Amino acid sequence: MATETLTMAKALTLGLAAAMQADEKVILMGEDIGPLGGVFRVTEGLQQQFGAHRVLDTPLAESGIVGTAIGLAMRGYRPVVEIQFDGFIFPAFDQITTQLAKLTARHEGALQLPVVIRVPYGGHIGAVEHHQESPEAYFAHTAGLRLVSPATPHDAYWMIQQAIASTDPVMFFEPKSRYWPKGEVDLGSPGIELHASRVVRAGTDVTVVGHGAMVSMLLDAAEVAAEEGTSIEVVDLRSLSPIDYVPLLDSVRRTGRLVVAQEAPGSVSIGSEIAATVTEKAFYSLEAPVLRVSGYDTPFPPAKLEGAYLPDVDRILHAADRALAY
Amino acid sequence: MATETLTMAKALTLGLAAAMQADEKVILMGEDIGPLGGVFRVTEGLQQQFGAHRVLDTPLAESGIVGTAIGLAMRGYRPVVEIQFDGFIFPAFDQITTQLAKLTARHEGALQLPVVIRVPYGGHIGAVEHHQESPEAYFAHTAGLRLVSPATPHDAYWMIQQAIASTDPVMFFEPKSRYWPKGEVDLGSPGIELHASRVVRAGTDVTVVGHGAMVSMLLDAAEVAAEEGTSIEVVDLRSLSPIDYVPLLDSVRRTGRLVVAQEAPGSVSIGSEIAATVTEKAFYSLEAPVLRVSGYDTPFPPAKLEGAYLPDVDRILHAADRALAY
Amino acid sequence: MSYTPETLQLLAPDGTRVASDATEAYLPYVDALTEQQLREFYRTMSVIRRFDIEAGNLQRQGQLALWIPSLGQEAAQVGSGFAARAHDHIFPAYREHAVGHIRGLDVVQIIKMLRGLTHGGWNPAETGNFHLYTLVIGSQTLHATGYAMGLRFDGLVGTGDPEKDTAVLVYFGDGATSQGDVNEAFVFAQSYQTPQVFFLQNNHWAISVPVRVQSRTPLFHRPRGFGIPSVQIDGNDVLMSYAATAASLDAARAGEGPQFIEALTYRMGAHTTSDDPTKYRDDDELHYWQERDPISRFEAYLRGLGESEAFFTEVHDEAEQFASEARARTLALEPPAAESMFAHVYSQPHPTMDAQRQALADYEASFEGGA
Amino acid sequence: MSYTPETLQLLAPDGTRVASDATEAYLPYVDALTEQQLREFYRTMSVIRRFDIEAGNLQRQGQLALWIPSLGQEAAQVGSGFAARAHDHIFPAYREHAVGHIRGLDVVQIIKMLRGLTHGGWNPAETGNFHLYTLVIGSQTLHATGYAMGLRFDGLVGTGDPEKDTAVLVYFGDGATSQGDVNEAFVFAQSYQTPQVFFLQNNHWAISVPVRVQSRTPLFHRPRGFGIPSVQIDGNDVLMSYAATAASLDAARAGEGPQFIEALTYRMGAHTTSDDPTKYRDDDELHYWQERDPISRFEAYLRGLGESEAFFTEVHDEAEQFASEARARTLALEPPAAESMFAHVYSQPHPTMDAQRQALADYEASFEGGA
Ligand SMILES: Cc1ncc(C[n+]2csc(CCOP(=O)(O)OP(=O)(O)O)c2C)c(N)n1
Ligand SMILES: Cc1ncc(C[n+]2csc(CCOP(=O)(O)OP(=O)(O)O)c2C)c(N)n1
Ligand SMILES: [Mg+2]
Ligand SMILES: [Mg+2]
Repeated sequence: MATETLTMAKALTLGLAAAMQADEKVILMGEDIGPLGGVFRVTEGLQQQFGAHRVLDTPLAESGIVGTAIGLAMRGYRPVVEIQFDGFIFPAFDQITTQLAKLTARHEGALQLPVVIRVPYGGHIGAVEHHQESPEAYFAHTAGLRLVSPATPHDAYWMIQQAIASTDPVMFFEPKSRYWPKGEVDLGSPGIELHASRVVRAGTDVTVVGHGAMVSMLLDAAEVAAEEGTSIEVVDLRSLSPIDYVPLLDSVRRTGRLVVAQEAPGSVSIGSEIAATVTEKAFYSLEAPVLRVSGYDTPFPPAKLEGAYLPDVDRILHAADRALAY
Repeated sequence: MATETLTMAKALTLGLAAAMQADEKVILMGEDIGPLGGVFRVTEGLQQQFGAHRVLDTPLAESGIVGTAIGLAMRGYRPVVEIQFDGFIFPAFDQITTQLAKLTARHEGALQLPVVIRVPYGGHIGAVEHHQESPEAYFAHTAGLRLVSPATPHDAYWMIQQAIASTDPVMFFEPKSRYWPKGEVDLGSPGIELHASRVVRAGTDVTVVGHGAMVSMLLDAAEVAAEEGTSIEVVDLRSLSPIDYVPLLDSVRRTGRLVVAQEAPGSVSIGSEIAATVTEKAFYSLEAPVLRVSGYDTPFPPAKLEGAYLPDVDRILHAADRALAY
Repeated sequence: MSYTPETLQLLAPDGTRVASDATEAYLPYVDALTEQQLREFYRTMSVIRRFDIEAGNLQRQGQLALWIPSLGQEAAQVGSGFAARAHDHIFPAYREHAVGHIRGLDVVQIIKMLRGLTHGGWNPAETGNFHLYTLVIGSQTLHATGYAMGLRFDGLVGTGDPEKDTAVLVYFGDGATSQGDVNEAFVFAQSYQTPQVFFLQNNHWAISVPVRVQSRTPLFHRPRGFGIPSVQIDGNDVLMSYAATAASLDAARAGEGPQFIEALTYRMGAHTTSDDPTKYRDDDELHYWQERDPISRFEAYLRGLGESEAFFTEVHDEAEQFASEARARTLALEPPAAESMFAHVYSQPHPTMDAQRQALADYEASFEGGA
Repeated sequence: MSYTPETLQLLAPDGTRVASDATEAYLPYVDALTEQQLREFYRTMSVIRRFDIEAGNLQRQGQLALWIPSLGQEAAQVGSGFAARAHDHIFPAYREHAVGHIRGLDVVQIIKMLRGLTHGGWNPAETGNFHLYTLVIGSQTLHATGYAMGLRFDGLVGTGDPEKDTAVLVYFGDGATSQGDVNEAFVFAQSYQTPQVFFLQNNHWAISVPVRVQSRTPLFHRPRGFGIPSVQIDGNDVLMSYAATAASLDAARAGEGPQFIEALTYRMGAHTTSDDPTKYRDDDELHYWQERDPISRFEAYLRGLGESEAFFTEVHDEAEQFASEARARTLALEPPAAESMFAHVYSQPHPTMDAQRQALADYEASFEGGA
């Protein structure tokens, strides 16, 4: 099948449509996902295509949306929930962590809960409070959930379909600043499984790892570093829970140095976990401590300060330099 | 003033009473905290003593309790909220993380939010689902909150008063398996500030750190290890956010080895953060990676399995041995 | 917050039938009940009460972590439980032992949960569509509503075919009405016009908190503000509980949207075995409700209908038998293997689970090696 | 979900006064209004509408991240805003620019927030007790209820002393009524009988979702089920909005417990400048509401009372002036210093904030050094 050049938003639309086509039990639920097509237009046209019973504009209540999605999954549906913005997922936190995440265990496997929760997340879009957060750590600490985040249109197209096919709940984090840049999508094959991480640029001096919107920034940083004579290997995490440590540890064993980059605050985060685990598993290979580049441990600041708050190419390079200085 | 021998539950009752006596703006809110005195009897007698307007049996709605506590704090009150059990805090998650934690920043300092949220937490009590969890990582990842957890009746008595005196929101984690053992309480002086950690047993071979109910277990482990010829230094974290790293780094620089113990699942947890930070700050001192002993990354299992799920003396010693084997 | 002029009732506390204009519409449901069914009502209430007492004893003897008594609420549960059809789905809170029993749930499953062996662990497909208990107050109301949305999307509402039309029956308590989730369930249910009956057991207490703290207004007024029709019934009257639930389920299945029943009843025992009700409530209230006991009331009614002494003796013996079997089976229960905690966190293979299962096994093996 | 026979109204869309039995009780409030006050209503509505348009332009010109128009909702806001006493407390959602203006909030504070310079950042003690905007739908209703609980605990209710008795006025939208938090606010408000008025601006849309998705039943029925009295008013009638709010606040301050007003109005513009309403609603509806415009209706009323052309010209000029000043001050706004993000996360010193502030400073200094 052909390769197409698509934005991530469009790739997601097509991925959702493909999943809905393949299985009539797949339904979409959320706020403003019907005629409006979602505030990011990811569900654009899908209500027209599949009808109002498969693309539901729900009442404005996140706990209600996730709670009823659980009930629908019990009934055999595969609900795909859209949370409008990262910062609005918290009213649903109890239903996600205490019900959705635990119900399969509570049923001792007699019940599967194939619910996908799509969360547009992250900064770089200059938006007001609650619209630029990166809440993935909360869910990565929660057993029973799977977490993934695509960095490219290709991955977005395939990973959303793989997530919907999963018989476990999947939190699907969409890096909203990457909705619009275009990329090649191979419509024929995903090429990689949902929970695998991937080396997206080979290098020898230092490894940097990140997910979502961070990946393109890491690649930019690697480019700049290369001009300055430093060879950075870039790993796209892709899956945040479980984390596929194989390529990462491989890489660290070669470079001896690791920088983890994320938009979320650093404390008690995925970055902390990667640092702790990689140090444990590759202790004798590390020439430097695993360094983290992240949002500060503050609320996401007003938009005009996001440039200072969020990791950028310079901060990534600065951390790589620090790692190399050990 | 005298020293008394008290249970932690009773020390908390007295600490709450002292705070209420000292400041009439201190009020208690929660489910069943009035005539019943709370399911753990921590507020026993306080409604009789201070009246129904200062000890409120609220409607059964955690978001409502925290949300109205915020409003009361805006009005100049100092609400102390009791969440009945760890697993029931999640309906209030949005109000805690998105409102309580952020409102001072949102007001650019014009508003202080002296709200304390008491959370009986942790296992070892053989109770049913949702009654044995350790959710502190979720809050430690959230900027704007302070988190503390006493390990002894003395600390409980003083830390609850210090928490209430704080002009920032404090999550106060009470290790429920430690409610009943008695300990000495110096009613004259706290001896240490709210956010300080403390070496509670000196040692030279390996450092172990934990909080809440874990501390007495770490001390037990150190005792056993001593008999076997290994000298363990034990650090009581006391404050989970911010973490006071000074005594810990000091200790690790001497022992070269660190084990972090906690009841919570290990992934993306306080243990991960300590491992990452200590490794970064004491890289050249570490003879072994920081090892974690924790609950597994599963939901808290049925009570009959808690013995296998929760860290115990043997698992702590096993980790210490592993650290020493590097 | 007790009986009001609006409280629907068919059996007075002394076991005599009462009639009113308001209950007229419900008579066909009651009239259609066979003697056998009436006996079944009595039998189930009696068996479950006896079992309930036994389970409380087991807890006191250290065999259970906790027991949650349903004492006093048997009529509300048995009437409503029998009103559901086999293919209806039932979402309980955590006190609906009688309903579970009616649906075919082995009560030892409840024992296992409260002994600390499982978190529920039964398969609703094998227990008459009786779903798991939910301990987090109110959460199940949204699951029920979602399930009912699914029934509607599946076209199983208002077809007129009794084999097809299906409804959901969801239980919750007076304390639960304060939770956001329960009110959101009302919102979704009315918005999607779900085939669903909300069954509120107002047992007057949420642990130590009296219902007036949750609401100064009769709780059956609440759903009306959401556009959900409601009735308040005498929940200690098994006939009324049956008839109101049957009628509401019929309406729901017929496509008339969600329905709501507030059953006034009373938690005659402690909240759980961990609770001490003497701390917060007085004997007068208990006596008031003891005089309105659901079982003795129904016994009087059956006796009035001419039921034989032999029947009551038989039920008594059956109840004893049931309880002692439950006890014996409880004592024979084995703890689960430690590695079972990794088994169903995910439905598909998961590297963290594999690694931690292995770590636990290695750790345990290290002792055997060392010994 | 438009006007019903129960909708209270004092001014018809053509600006003539209407009377009914139901509105009789409100007449004293309106009769007591001076000419000066009526002019102030008009002036405020006009100034805020003009400002609103200017802010939308500023957004389109890249000066703001977002604008949230209040176009069409001026009567609901201005009537209710003027009804509050100086010492009452107001908890807005995020669209109540007119109310803020009335209370003395500098509208450039709103601009700063939507330009991305602050998350609000004003001090309610300096803005007439007009609290911060809350962007998370419904959260503020619980804060308002807690605040009102505090007023009651402080003994500032039902004393009969107008200097003392205080109430809370809280705004929220039709979409917000579905949130658990809003319904929990009703629970707490009725349980504690708070001195509080819930003011629902039903502008018929929650972004693209019509109000019928949230509720098939008129929303002012909802609070009644919780035991909270309510009225539905024509929210585009500034006199009715004023009178209903004043009467409800009086009742709340007098100790009659929480009150509820549903103001039927219409969001005539986009949800925000990010929104495109043509995707989901048609012109007919807009035209229907344009004919019920709050400002032209009130202008007609004032003209009917004999107001001079000079007054309208003066207001027009003042509105232009107001808007152009707001523009000029917007363009002069400076971004905050980066380290300000660490300043108020905690109210007391915090080692993490100190360390990260220092790290940022060192990092920035490293460039200067390197350059
Ligand atoms: C979210 C949540 N908060 C608190 C609790 C603790 N708790 C267990 S039962 C209960 C009272 C429930 O009262 P009600 O809904 O009336 O049901 P009942 O127990 O009377 O049947 C409480 C507060 C809980 N299980 N879940
Ligand atoms: C908890 C939450 N979910 C979603 C959103 C996104 N959102 C912003 S405004 C809005 C619609 C609100 O509608 P309504 O309450 O009627 O107020 P209106 O905007 O019409 O004034 C939505 C869904 C949000 N701000 N908060
Ligand atoms: Mg109850
Ligand atoms: Mg609206």
